[in-house]
This record gives sequence, C-alpha cells and structure tokens, in this order.
Amino acid sequence: MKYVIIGNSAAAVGAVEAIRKNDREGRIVIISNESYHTYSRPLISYLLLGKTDENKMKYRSDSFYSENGCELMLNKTAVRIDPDKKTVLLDDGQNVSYDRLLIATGSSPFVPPVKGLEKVKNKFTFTTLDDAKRLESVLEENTKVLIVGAGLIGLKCAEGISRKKVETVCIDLSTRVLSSILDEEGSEIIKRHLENNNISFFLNHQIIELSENTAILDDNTEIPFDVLVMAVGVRPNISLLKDIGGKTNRGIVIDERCRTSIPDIYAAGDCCECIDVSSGEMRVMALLPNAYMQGECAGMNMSGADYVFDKAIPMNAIGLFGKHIITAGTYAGDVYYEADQENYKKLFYSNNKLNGYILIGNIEKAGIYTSLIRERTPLDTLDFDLICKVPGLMAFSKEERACKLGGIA
Amino acid sequence: MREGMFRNISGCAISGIFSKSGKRFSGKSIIDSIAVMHERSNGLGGGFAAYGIYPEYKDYYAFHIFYESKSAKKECEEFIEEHFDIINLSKIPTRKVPAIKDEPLIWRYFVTPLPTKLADSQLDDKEFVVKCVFRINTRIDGAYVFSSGKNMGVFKAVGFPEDVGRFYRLEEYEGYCFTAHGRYPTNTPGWWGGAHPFSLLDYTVVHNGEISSYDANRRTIEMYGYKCTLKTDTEVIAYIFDYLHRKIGLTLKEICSVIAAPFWSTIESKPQKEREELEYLRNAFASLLITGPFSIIVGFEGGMMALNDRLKLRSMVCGEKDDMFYAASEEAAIRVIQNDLDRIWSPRGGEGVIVTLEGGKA
Amino acid sequence: MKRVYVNEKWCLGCHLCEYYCAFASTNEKDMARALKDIRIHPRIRIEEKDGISFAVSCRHCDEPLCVKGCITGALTRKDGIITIDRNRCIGCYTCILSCPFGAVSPSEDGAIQKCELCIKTAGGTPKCVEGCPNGAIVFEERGE
Amino acid sequence: MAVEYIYPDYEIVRDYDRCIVCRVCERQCANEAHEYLSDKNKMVADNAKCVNCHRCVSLCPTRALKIVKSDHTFKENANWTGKSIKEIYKQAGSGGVLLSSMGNPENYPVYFDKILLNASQVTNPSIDPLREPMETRVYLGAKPERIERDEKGRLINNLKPQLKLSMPVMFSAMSYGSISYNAHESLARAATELGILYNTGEGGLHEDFYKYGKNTIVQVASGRFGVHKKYLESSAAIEIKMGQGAKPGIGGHLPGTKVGEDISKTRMIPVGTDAISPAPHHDIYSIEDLRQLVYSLKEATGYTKPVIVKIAAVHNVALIASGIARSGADIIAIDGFRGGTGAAPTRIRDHVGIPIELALASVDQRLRDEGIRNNVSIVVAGSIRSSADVVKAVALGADAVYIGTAALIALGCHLCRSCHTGKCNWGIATQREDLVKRLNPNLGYKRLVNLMNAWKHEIKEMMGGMGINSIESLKGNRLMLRGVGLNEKELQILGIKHAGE
Repeated sequence: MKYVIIGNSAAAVGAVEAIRKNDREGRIVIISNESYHTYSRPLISYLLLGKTDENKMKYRSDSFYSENGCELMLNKTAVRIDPDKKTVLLDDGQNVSYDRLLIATGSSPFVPPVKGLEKVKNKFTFTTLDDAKRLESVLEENTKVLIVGAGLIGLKCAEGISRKKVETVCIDLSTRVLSSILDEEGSEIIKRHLENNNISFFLNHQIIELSENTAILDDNTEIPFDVLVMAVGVRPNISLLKDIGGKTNRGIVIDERCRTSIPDIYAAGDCCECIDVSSGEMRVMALLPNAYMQGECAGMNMSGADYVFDKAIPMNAIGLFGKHIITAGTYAGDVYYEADQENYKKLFYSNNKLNGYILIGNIEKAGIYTSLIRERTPLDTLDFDLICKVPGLMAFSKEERACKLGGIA
Repeated sequence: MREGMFRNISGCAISGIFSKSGKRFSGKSIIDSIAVMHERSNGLGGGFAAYGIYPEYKDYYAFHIFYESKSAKKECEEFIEEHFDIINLSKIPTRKVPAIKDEPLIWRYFVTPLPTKLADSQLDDKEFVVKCVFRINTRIDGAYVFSSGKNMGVFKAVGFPEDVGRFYRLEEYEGYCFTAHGRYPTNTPGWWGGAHPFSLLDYTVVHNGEISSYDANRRTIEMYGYKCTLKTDTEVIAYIFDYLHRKIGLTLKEICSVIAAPFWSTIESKPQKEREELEYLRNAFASLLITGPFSIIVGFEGGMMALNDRLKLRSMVCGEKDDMFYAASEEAAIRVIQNDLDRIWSPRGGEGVIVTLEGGKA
Repeated sequence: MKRVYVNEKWCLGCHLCEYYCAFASTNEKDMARALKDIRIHPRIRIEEKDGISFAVSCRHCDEPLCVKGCITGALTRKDGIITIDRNRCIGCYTCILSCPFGAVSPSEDGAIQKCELCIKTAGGTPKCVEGCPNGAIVFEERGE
Repeated sequence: MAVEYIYPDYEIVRDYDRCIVCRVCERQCANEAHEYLSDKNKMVADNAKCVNCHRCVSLCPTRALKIVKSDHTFKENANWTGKSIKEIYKQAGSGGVLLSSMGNPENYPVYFDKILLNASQVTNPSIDPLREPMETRVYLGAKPERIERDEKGRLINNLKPQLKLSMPVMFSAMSYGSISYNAHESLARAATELGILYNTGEGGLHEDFYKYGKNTIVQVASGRFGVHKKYLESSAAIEIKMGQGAKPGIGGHLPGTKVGEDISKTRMIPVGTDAISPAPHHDIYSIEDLRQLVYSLKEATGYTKPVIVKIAAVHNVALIASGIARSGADIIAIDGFRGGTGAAPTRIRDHVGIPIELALASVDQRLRDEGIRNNVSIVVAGSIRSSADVVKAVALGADAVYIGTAALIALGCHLCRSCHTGKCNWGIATQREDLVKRLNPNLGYKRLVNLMNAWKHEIKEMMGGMGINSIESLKGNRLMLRGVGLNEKELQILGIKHAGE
C-alpha cells in the first residue's frame, strides 16, 4: 500500500500516526510546499513573542519521519491529481503514484483587493513560518504596524510583535474584535484589554486606498504605517480536488470518515468542511485539534480500519496579553451568564443540549463544557444549575462519575 | 525424687522381634539385638516384653510386681487375694549380675478375678483388672504392678538392657514376640518401675523419643480414668493404645491415624471416603494426637506394631525374613540376629507397620 | 495499564491527596518545608458538595483529546501515560479546552500542569494514592 | 458551677513550624477540636474537645501534631487519685451512673503476662515452621463418646455439627449498631478469607452479609434483636449470650440516636428507639431454661449448627460451665473481665468479674475432672492481645479464642474509649454516615487478614519452638507453661508450675 499525503502539518501528522497503528509496512510519501520539518503554524506568533523558538516549534520530534517510515518531499507543490491513474503531478513535472491519497493542503491567507496595495513595500500575511520570519526581519522599535483584521490571526500577530515595542494599529470591517468567536460583550472586554496593552483599533472601518506608508480609511482618516499585515482571513485550498470534479463548497466536502467524493481520496484539516455537531451545519473549522483528528480519521480509514470522526465543533483557546479566552460551539439558544471584573462566562443551550460557550478569564475545566457539546449530552441527565456555575464532574450522576473516575463501564 | 514426681524426659533404643507363624523362640535374640545399641542407653533402665511365654497359664492374668518392702508385699497380696483367685505365685527367677543392684522383691502371680467381685463391679474382666492395677499402683505404697497381661510378661530393671536380660534369665523364656528397650533418661531417678516397657494388660510400649504433646495427651487420657503415675511419655502412649483399642474399639491402623495423624494437607489429597474417615478420626480424637519425636514398638496379644511420629524425627528400621519380623532403632540391631534379610526398610513417619499372628491368637 | 481510580464512596474529602500531589512536585524531602506558607497547585483536585467528595486527576485516556489537540506536541502519550513537556508548552490551554474531565489546569509559570502518575518525581508510585488514608484513590490495573 | 470545671485530660500540641494549614485535622475531627482562623491563616485547638483518638495525629501529613497527657494535677494521693476525685465531681453534678467504653483499664493482674512458654532444647527438636508443616486448624463442637460402625465395619461420622477454623481465633460478638456497617463488613470478609468466624453480636444481621453466613456466628441475646428464622439459618453457629465480660449481670443499651433506617430494619425495632437488652433473658431463670433454649434453637435449625453459650467469667464460672456442658451446648464461650464494650457502667466494668486466665484454667480442669471436657469446646475472650496470649490460652485448655478489641485496633481503633459518644473518628463505633465511610472495608478486611496471618505465623513459630506441629497437641498442654511471680494458689488454679520447676 502506498499512501501519499499532500501537506505536512497537523492533519498530515495525524494521518501518519494513524496509518502506522494499522500498517507498519506501507509507503508513506509526504509532499510539502514548504522547506521545513513539520511545525505548528499557530506558534508563529509565540515565536515572535519569544515564548518558543524554531526548534521547539517542531510539531513532532526530529526523528518523526524516520520513525514512521515517511518519505518527505519538501519544496514541492502538487499541481494536479489524476484520479484514474491515481497519480499526483508535482510542479517539477514528476508524477507520484498513490493507492490512497490524503489532501491536507490547509488554507491560504485571503488578501482582499485594495486600491494601491501594490505600492506597499512592507506588506505581509501571517500564517507561515516564513511569514513570521520575514515580518520579524523588518520590525524595529517604534515601527508602525498596521494590521488589517482583528480576528485570531491579526490579534495573535499583534501580541507577537508587541515584544518589539512597535506601535500597532488594528483595523477591521467588523464593529468588534474576534467577531467570529466572541459575542459583543466579550469582544468589548478583549478590546479594552488590548487597548490597555497599547493596541489601537479602528473598527467598523475599511481601507479604501493604500500608498506606500499610508492607509486611507472609508472616513478619510489617514493612518501612517511602516509595515502592513494583511490578516483578513484564510481560504481553504480546495483547488486540487475541485479541479478534478470533486465535491467542494467553501472547503472540500468530507464525510465522517474523511472521504471526499472521489474514491481513495481523503481530505483533512483546514482545507475541508464537515458537519459542526454543535449546529448541525457544514462548516470549515480551521482548527489544529480538528485538523489532527480529521487527519487521524483519514489515516485510520486509509489503512483499512473503520473509523468515524463525527464530533467536530468550532473551538478556540487563545491567550492575549495574559488574558485567556476559551470558546466552543455555536452561540444559539438560552443563555447562562456570569461576569465580574476579571471573568466572563456565557453558556448557550437549547433543546436540552449545550450548544456553545464563551469563557474569558477563568477558563478552568472548560473541557467539561466542551464535552457536553461534543457528546450532545442531554442536560437533564446532570445537575445543569450546578455545572453552569462550576464545571465539574459533581454535576454528573453518581453512576456516570463511577464510570468516568472508577473505570466502571 | 522418683519417677512420677516429675516429668521424665529420655532418649532410647528399642527393638522388637515377631514370629508371624507363632513359632516360639528364645529370649536370647532380643538381648543380642538390644545389646548392639549399648551406646543408646546409659544404664539407667532396660527392659523386655515377651509374648507367648506362659502357655500353661495363658488364661490367667500374669501380674509382675515390684515390692520395696515385705510390708508392701503383704498389703498387696491381701488386696490381690481379696479380688482375685491366685492360681500360682512365685518369685520371678533371676540371676546375680554385678551391674544390677538394689533389686526390689520381684514376684509373679497368675490370677483370675473372683467371680463375685467381678460381678459386683459391673465391669468386664479386663477393666476390672485395670482398676485393680491402678489401685495397687496408686494406693499401696511400695508395690508396683509392672505387668498385667495374659500369656505375656514384662521384665525390667535399672541397668543396661543386656544386663537386665541376663538378670531375668530371659534366654530361658520362649515366646513368639519380644520387644526391648534401652534407656537414656536425661534425668535420673533410677527406679525400676520407670524402666520400659510400660504395660497395661497385654499392651506394652517401648518408646524412643520425647513427645511434645505429653501434657495435652495426659490430661485427656486421665479424663478416661487412667492415672499417669509415672509421668513418662511411654505410659501415656500405652494408655492411649489401651483406650483407643480396647475401650473405643479402633483398629490399629485407625489408631495410627489418630496418634500419628496425617497432615491436613495429606488428608485433603485423599479420595473422599478415606478423607472423611481420616478427618473424622483426627477431629474426634484430636487431643490424642501425639506430636514430637517418637518411635515406638507396641506389643499386644497376637501382634506387634512399629510406628514413627509423623515427621519421622526418630530412627526406626524394619526387616523381614521368612515369617520373622524385626523392628529396631538401628539396622545393626536387626542384622546382628539376622543378617540374611528378605527385606529391610525404613517406614515413613506416621505409617504404622502392623504384624499379627497368622490365624489369629497364639 | 495501571491507572489511578477514584471511588467517591471512600473519599473523605480530607484533601490530603492534593497536598501529597503538591509535595511530590517539589524536590523537598520534607513536606513541611516544601509546603509551608505556600498556596498549593495540585494536579489532583477534590470536588466536593453536600457530603459527596472525590478527587479528579488525569485519566490517561486511551484516546486523549488533550494530546490530539495539543498545538505544540508538548503533550504526548507513551506507554499509556500522558506527560507534558513543560519546556515546549506555550500555555495556549487548548488541552484545558479539550479535557472532558477538567483534569488539566494552568500552572503558575504559564505551562499547563497535569497528573503524570509521578513518573517524573516519585518513581511512578502516585503520591496521591499513597497519601489517601482511605483507599479512595487506588493505582491499579482494571479490565475495561 | 466552678467546681464542675475539669481540666482537659489531654492537650493537643501543634508544631507551628510544621503546620502547613492543610486543615486535615479540622476536617477529620468529629469532636471539632481543631479550628481554622481565616483571619490569621492559622490552626488552633480546643483541648477540652479532644478524646485522644489520634485521628488528626495519624492524618497530619507533616507530623505537626501530637497529643500529650495533661500534667495538670489534683493534689492526689494513693487513695484519692485524680480519677476518683473527677468522678465524684461528675456524679455530684449529674446524679448519674458513670459510663465507659472498652475493657477494664484498672491495674489488676494480667495473668497472661505472668506465664511463660517452653521451647525445645536437645532432647526434643524444635520444628521449623518454614520447612515443616505446622497445623493450626481446629474444629469446635462436641466430640463423640464412642464410635459407631456400619454393617461393613466402616466408621460412621457420628460427630455433632462442628465449626472448622483455620486457626484458633475468631472475631467476637460486636453488634451492628455498636459498630458500623463497614466494621461489620470488614470482619465478615476477613473471617471468610481467613476461614474463621465472626460474630454478629446481638444486633441482628444486615441482609447484605447473609452471603458470609458460612463464617458467621449469629447471636441470640436477651433483647432478641433481629432474631428470626432466616437469621438463624444464615449462620454457621448460634450463640446464646448470657453474659459479657465487660459488664456481667448487666444488659445492653443502644441509644435511639444510633438506630437509623438500616439498624432499625436489622434489629427489627422502630427507627430512633432505644434498643435495650435486659440483664437476664426473661425466659432463662435456671440451667434447665437454658437447656430449653439450646434445644429450641437446635430444633429451629434442624440440628445442623453448633450452639454456643457465652457467659461472663464470674466467681463460680467452673460450676456454671459444667452446667452448660450438660445443657446440650456444643461450645462454651467465656468472656473475661477485661473484655470490651461499646458502653458499660464504669463501676461494673471495673469491679465485676474475674480474669479470663483463671476462669479458663478452672473451667477446663473442672470439665476434665467431670469427664465432660469433650462434650464442649471452650472459647475464651476478654483481652486476647497477641498471638502469645492465644498460645497461652490454648495451652491452658482453650479450643479457641475470641478477639474483639484487638480486631478493632486492627481496623484503626485507638482505644480512646469514647464509643458511647457515637462520634468515632475511625468509623468503627459510629453510625454517622460521614464517619462510617472512614472505614473502608477493602482496607479494613485486609488489615484484619494481615493481623491474623501475622498471629498465625507467630503461633506456628511458638509451636515449632515447643516441638509441636499441630495445635491440638498444644491444647491443655499446661506443661508448656510456667508461671513467674505467682503465688501457690494462683499456680494451683492455673495448673502450672513456677518457672524453674
């Protein structure tokens, strides 16, 4: 059996580890368009922050490929798949044959067309190690950085570069920061916190024109900058499958076994979309944990097991200047709310199920809420009043606890 | 101090010869046999039991009695006459042997219970005899009945056994079974009555060893009317045999399973029937289990049994030649009288070797 | 594999497990010296309410969501034991987000902390188990 | 009144250098002797509440606690001791009978401590229990006076019902009520694993424990609590409790506060009512009446179970035992004056009854003198503290012993003698749910098993030293005993010689 994996990040690693549980012999070929040992993309902001280094960023140990018998093809880009011949054409012209193929191509930063963008010399996106290295190389004390996008990428970037004592301004079309994962009140808390850490915001604005060192907003405000970071969002890399007629939406459509619509081609990670069990809708959930688990699921099925991953939900754990945010699921339904100076908690529930939550500050035992969402636990089987206040196993039934803690099935 | 006032602990030599065909032979062989084991004795006691030696009086109880004084003899004889018909009485023939000193008066009586007395007692004649023997031994100071069976006799004294044998002219007796004992008491009262064999009726016991269960056994057997006057292991063993064999009616094999009972683990490995029987015997007669090292030769009317404690902490060898059976503390004691053996073996601990006359009684 | 199991029937809520746990992670020989005037941050925590109490620590799951979700690879599972490489952990708390038992917690130095069955500190005999006076926490193999 | 103030007997000493304020002491003290001062972040203690049970001392992880006897003193003398004075203050205040728990603490002779064992030297080999079999199994019950054979001459098993014990020790009667469910479970499971028996005491048998029936002695006492057919049938033996060593001539009293749902059901009395056992059985006013009850119980159980009659060791115990041995009872249990109790009037506990050693010696000898020793087995109780006591008791003539206090100590009892308060911090003599759970039977039963196995090893060692490899050869083997510092009369009653003789 020959496994070919396009991509070299979490989904790929998940697939490799899963394949090797079932098949110690088959060939595994990994095609990566980067030049690095597998590394953790979310760590690039921590690299700038100095909390990690290039070595520690490695997602798996140096011996990972050799231990798992992987043939690694770096700096190669897959150009086209021939599903009939079962080959992958690379940018250097060679064809790589496969028995099972995994597309784990991830996503690419979306850069919106802005008038005058081409005039900006120091412009960056912020998703890869190379992005981070390039950005870092131009930063100096008091460098004016303009970050377009107040989402996860933009704000983590803001935090990362803060070590360089730069002046950071963040602009977003949305009225709020982290609008994709927070509600209004939560956004406000974080915005204030970031402002206290010297990040300035221009929310509910967009750039209408750029020059080399100035951005002109829709209200004609002129913002000078030395460096521009485009962090508006990412788009799944779906073209390889789309080009050959595979089913795609925003992302590559996969089922609960991570199969695409084309036989022997699997997909996993940020390039995919699948069912979000918290809402029941198909979504792209570009998150490392999901990527790994989808990769693992794909790997298991590619190597002969029957394995289902049907518990994907959106979820995020993020820290910004010492403030921790954990969120998961969908923010719909009735709300349990609790807040004080430091902490903020909102739980969203309906139809006897927990749909989602937002925790800011005190994030302890958040996983218990996550599991209620993932497992679609009927809330009437536990002490919901208690668990709202205090996440813990106490809220579960005695029998359930005996099962969880006593190993009693 | 004399025996009976404290517990006497001793080591010893034993030997026994038995003719299964009932052919009578001279007491010389048993003297030769026990003499070989001279080193196992220290001159403080020796003795013999001889079976089949009084064929002409075989229906009468033969009392062998030590008297320390004429007055004791008088008192005792009055008692005997009161309870028994005396068929014959005489001094037991002895010869002068320099090593044997301070002999008491040694008399022999062939008696049968007076029918009226026996009837009054509501006892069978054996029990009547036992009661009378205990009465003499505990109540009449200076008199001691040391043999009380039929067609058998015990001969014992303070001295090395071979000297004791010569003293009693044992070579002049003929019987189908002889047992012998050479004594090595570790404290020395040197009283004739304390020598082995110990007997009651026709049960005689010669014993090498020291039983650690002594007081447990003694206090139990005394509950059944036995009086342990000598405080020796041997006495207790003799009474236990008498009790279990004569009074309770256990077979010799069953008795072995009581006094040298198999370990529980052994019992549990037996087939069900046997297991239940062994368990019953061990439980029902628990206090008669004898522990501690011993090898014993038990003589009785028409038979002899050699038995070791269940751990076999004392030596004992058995041999056979034609109809003759031998048992002794040492192989040499057998070889000296019969070197050409058909079989010689060392019985396992707790495994009684029982021989009886072919065709029953002599 | 041997795991720590908790039986609330026997938990007295004495919190000794927490103290033994906290002690185990110090390098002190003497608990008084180790924990005097210190607020402890144990890896095992008692939950208690209305006379019910029990200790919760890492279950060392066969399918560990914390390991699968770890963005740095600092959490790994080897021979059934899930350990944290505190040097690599950047404190993103994705594991706290993931753990269905609430058994992973932040620590004072930013990295997360969790029960590692005392393999790094006490030679693999969990101190909470040793310290439990009533057998409410046991370390044993159970058929599952 | 000021005169009623009595300075605490014990003082809690805390080493503040070692106290880490974990508050375990506070959480674990049912007497609330420890308190946390949040404003000072400091633990303090109230000595007056301390019963010296050592729960806090044992659990303190930094060993910061110890309990010392107060050196506060009265102007006492050999006659007017502090104890006597205090008791008068208490009674002058309350007008009531003084209550105490556990066994007689007074300074009467402990004969076991004045008896020494023998060992073999030279003439008789000692036996190494590690190399040779060493048997401790005993059977309790009447032994036959004669054998019977079937028509083929095979022996018939004519033994009356017997109890088989792997070693001559049993757990004595402690009722469910006086001790906790978990204590009972520990005893039941340990007895089962060990192949010995435990005793329900007079409080009936919880249904959960019927499964341990083969190792259970059920008790029928004057209160007849929880006695019904199934109760009797679920047992291996039935014990009629006539008396108890700690309080001869006195009944029992379980306060209503301890009679919760489970105990009410088990004892068959309403929740919250006092369970009062009368001093006598109201249907036994003579030995003939006892015989009737013995046979009633045998009849009720089809003559399948031995009946034990338990009496307190009192002055004419030998005579009483003789009567019992002829009453149809299979086993006599004799409880000496040091036996424990959950609660007894202090004066009774401390002044009534006789030492078990003397009682045993005289009963054993009396029954032998009467030739009826084999009619019954003798079980003795009343402070058997170690395997040496067991060996001495057996050598004096006991078939087996009962242990109560020793078993409780194995379970954690620290002899604070506060059972009657119902706040046992070790989960033994209490019914408070939060305290009961402190005794985990999974640990408790193992400790009992350990203790018994340890004793068994020691018994074997001592037997081996004496050259005895089976316990039946030790029974009544008084030559293995010697007295030290005993007078002629004591030696005579014990039936042993003085050391050196």
